[in-house]
Amino acid sequence: MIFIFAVFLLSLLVITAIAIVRAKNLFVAVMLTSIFSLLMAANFFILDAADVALTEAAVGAGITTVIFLCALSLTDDREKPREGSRWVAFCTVGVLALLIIYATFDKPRLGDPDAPVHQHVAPWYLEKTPEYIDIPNVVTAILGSFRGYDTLGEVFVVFAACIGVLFILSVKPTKKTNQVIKKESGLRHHLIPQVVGRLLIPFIVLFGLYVQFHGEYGPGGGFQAGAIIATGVILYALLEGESSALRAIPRSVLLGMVVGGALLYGGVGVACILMGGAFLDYSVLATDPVVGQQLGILFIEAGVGMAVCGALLSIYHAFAARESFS
Amino acid sequence: MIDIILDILSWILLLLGGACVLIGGIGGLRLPNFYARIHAASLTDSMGNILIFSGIMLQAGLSLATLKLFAIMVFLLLTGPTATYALANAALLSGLKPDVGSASDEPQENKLK
Amino acid sequence: MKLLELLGYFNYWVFAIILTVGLYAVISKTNLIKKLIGLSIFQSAVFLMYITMDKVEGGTAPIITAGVDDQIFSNPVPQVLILTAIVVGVSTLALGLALVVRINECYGTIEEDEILDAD
Amino acid sequence: MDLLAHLPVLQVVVPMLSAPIIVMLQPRGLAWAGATATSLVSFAIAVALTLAVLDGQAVDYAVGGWPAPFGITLMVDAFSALMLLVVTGASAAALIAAKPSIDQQIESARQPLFYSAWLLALAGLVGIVVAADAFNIFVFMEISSLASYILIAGGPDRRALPAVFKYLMMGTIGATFYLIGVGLIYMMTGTLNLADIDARIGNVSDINPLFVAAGFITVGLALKAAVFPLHVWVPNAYTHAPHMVTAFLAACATKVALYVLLRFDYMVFQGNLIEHVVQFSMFAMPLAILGILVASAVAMFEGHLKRLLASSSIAQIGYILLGASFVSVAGLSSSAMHLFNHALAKGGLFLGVACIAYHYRDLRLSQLGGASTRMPWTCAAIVVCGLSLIGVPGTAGFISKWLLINAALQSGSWGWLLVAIILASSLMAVVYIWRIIEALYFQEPIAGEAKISEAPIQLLLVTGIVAILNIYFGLFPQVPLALADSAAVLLLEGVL
Repeated sequence: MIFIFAVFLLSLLVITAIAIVRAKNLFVAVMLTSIFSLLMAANFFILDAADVALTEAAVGAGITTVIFLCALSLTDDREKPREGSRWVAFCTVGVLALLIIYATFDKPRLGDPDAPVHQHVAPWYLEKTPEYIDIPNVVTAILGSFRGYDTLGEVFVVFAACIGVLFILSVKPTKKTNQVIKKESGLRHHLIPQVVGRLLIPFIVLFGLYVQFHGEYGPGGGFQAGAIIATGVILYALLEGESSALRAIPRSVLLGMVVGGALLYGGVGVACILMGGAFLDYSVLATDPVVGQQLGILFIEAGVGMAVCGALLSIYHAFAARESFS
Repeated sequence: MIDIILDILSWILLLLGGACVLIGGIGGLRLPNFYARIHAASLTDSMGNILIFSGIMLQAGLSLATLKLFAIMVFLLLTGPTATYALANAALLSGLKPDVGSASDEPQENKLK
Repeated sequence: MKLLELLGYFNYWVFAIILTVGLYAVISKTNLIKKLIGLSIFQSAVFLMYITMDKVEGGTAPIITAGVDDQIFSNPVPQVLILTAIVVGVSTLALGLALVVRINECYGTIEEDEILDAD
Repeated sequence: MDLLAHLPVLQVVVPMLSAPIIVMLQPRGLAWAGATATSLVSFAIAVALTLAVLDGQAVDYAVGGWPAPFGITLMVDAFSALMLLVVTGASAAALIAAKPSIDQQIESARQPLFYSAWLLALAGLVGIVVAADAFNIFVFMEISSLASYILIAGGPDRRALPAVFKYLMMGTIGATFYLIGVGLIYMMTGTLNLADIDARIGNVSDINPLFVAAGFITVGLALKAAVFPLHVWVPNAYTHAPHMVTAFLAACATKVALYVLLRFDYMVFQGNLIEHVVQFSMFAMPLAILGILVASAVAMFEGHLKRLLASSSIAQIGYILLGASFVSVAGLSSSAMHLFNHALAKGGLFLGVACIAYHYRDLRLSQLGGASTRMPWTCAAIVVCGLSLIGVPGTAGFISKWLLINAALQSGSWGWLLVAIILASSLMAVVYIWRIIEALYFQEPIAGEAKISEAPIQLLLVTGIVAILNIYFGLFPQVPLALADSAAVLLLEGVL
């Protein structure tokens, strides 16, 4: 039963992808991209990847769409009706498709428990997580501890994106642009969305905090939490206007969150060195290594959450502030 | 015995909900103009939402999952109509007049913004 | 069993199709935002490939329930990798969009050929 | 607590963690000072690591204390030590020299963000070099790429923006290809650690996915490394980037991608996949030769100084790839040497360009008249680095070209043909370097030339030192040669 549903979802995914590429209006394309992400999240969930599904839904369907819409409101929403090098594209893409399909014939089929991917490293993680770290969510254990160095890198990717957007958009716009000057924040004077929004935003943020601190026990963690809380604040900014959102959380605080979060993560790693372990070896943080691991994961997840939330909000504000310039 | 009754009841609710959403979907495709379409989509959506969630809650029985489902249902009941309102409002502000007789929306983009 | 086997390949085929659709958009479209949308589809396809390989028949999400011993878990490693990759994807996208906004301010267009003509 | 044992991770962590601090530094000048200090510290760490490697100990590090296939490990051997020296050295030199040039090109309010991005680029590049885990390489590749996009987007010309956008597109496609390849390998072997993949990949019975993975990884990294037909992002990106950024990235960014390509291919695929050695040669050699000839020819007719040098960079990537395509110790060590020497020569040239650009707004060759009388030291340094690029005896460039020719002669009966190609392209290099010299020395001075004086002292000093290093390593190439030789032996261990 679930497989029929999966096939249905996958087919929808393909249809949506084709529709996105064919759509001439960029708003339509962006909304379809959001749907695409949501379908992708559903697929991930069917394939037992709850954490990834949550992330894809929060980041892919939520934040990405908002950033796309911000950028669209600053540019043109219509694609000019012309194609580039269509034949080159078709040839490249055709070769690529053949290559991949050639590869699929030897791939282990879906769900085969004897596939090599389930043999070597993965069972070790599943087996040793209760012993070394003792938290139920193995994904969080690997993310935070076993492969914590990757996650540190990931936080710095987000940090790089944040300073990049701030750097690129810190140039004052000089020339005229072809955009329509907008009324400030379309929803500002509408009672119903405002009331509902005020009702919902505390719960969104609360849910974000739940995801943050429940990450060791269920799906969730710093990235998802940061994205969800950022979504809540962005909703507030849409309803109450850009400036009141900035009054609530000023830019400097956001930048401080990004810097603080990144430094918190790195600082935990350095603290581990200072206390005699390897970089990011949380076992030395407490007398009992298992407690130390849990403590370390708690700290670094907090760092990740802060950094991601601050970075996404900084990026949003950098785009949104652009509108008021012109 | 009570299990079977609950099961049947929940399936009835689920099927009704599914039918509601399906009708809404058809309405969204077939109705002539923007306001008629969102009217079809939003009303059936709310109804389908209640029916489907009630059905699933009956399946789940008394557990934590039911509480979560209830929370999600309330969330959707709040956001769905609000989103519809915002959509209609934006359409109105961008100059799309509600007109019972009109067969289609001339400026196609208007319903997208 | 038969269905599952078919679905196994179906997942990879969908991966191939989405990948090619995304890459096609990146190569053939001249609109910069459309290119970025294509890029994000292209990346999503890779996520699907990774997550497809983590599935184990009869498994559940890798969250250990206390007291239950004989659970089968799906593979947690690809999930961790893709969590990272998703965040990398959105970061690249944000940076790309910031560039598009600046390009639009400097050139007054976001069509690649018009930008090339302008210089 | 033995600090020496932590050096591999400190090499990455020091610049990475300094980046957020730099953003917060309030008086603006501090940002440059902090970034430079950090860069010098990481150069010192690289030197310490190199000394340890030269002592004969390969330096391993298990991050988080988790053993090899389960946790992420770092590894520094001769090849990575050589790369570390190049990357951190280029960054330190460029940063010391950078202040006047950057002050001129980037508003002071934006500078903390800029220097922070610089450190992230540095951290990403060294992170790639020390990584011993396939996915970890991807993560750090993305850090360095995002940071380089930012750095290049700092260019004052609006044409920098489309150039970066193109780079972003191609860079992301390259990284995603690499990710697909890693995914396929992980699917077939169940591990991500490079050494562990090497150990397990031989047992895989279904070969098709591995072949496809090798293809994806090679093409993806070739995109990042600007190997000939995939180089289209390079000329614009290098031309319109801030001058100091060009000096830094031209010296090391594409080479790090090439380093990963060589390491991955030699360590994982060759020796484990049947016929792969031949396939690799057949793939790399034609591209390398075409790249050398076409890019040199393009450089001969290029009218813009930076664009000319960028084209020449593509040709140099061709030399490095050509050496690698012989799959022999001699070829690989010539590649590794050329990585080092080209970084010296091209870094020096772009530093010289930055000196000239401090006064000359228009860098077309026709607009550079009179530079030699007004900026004699800068022009002398450019000439020295140019000679090194050509491969004149006595300069660093000669060593690697000589090794390359030797390797070509050893490689088989058609070796003389390759030697002919190398000589022909060297002649082309003579032509394009001569065009620069002609523009600097023998051209009518441009209007307003009288006001021009020598570049600021710190910029000039660093340029001069790099030029002198070009001669020094031409006369005393023992240290890089020792590293390059043992790197070649290490890489070929699994193959032969």
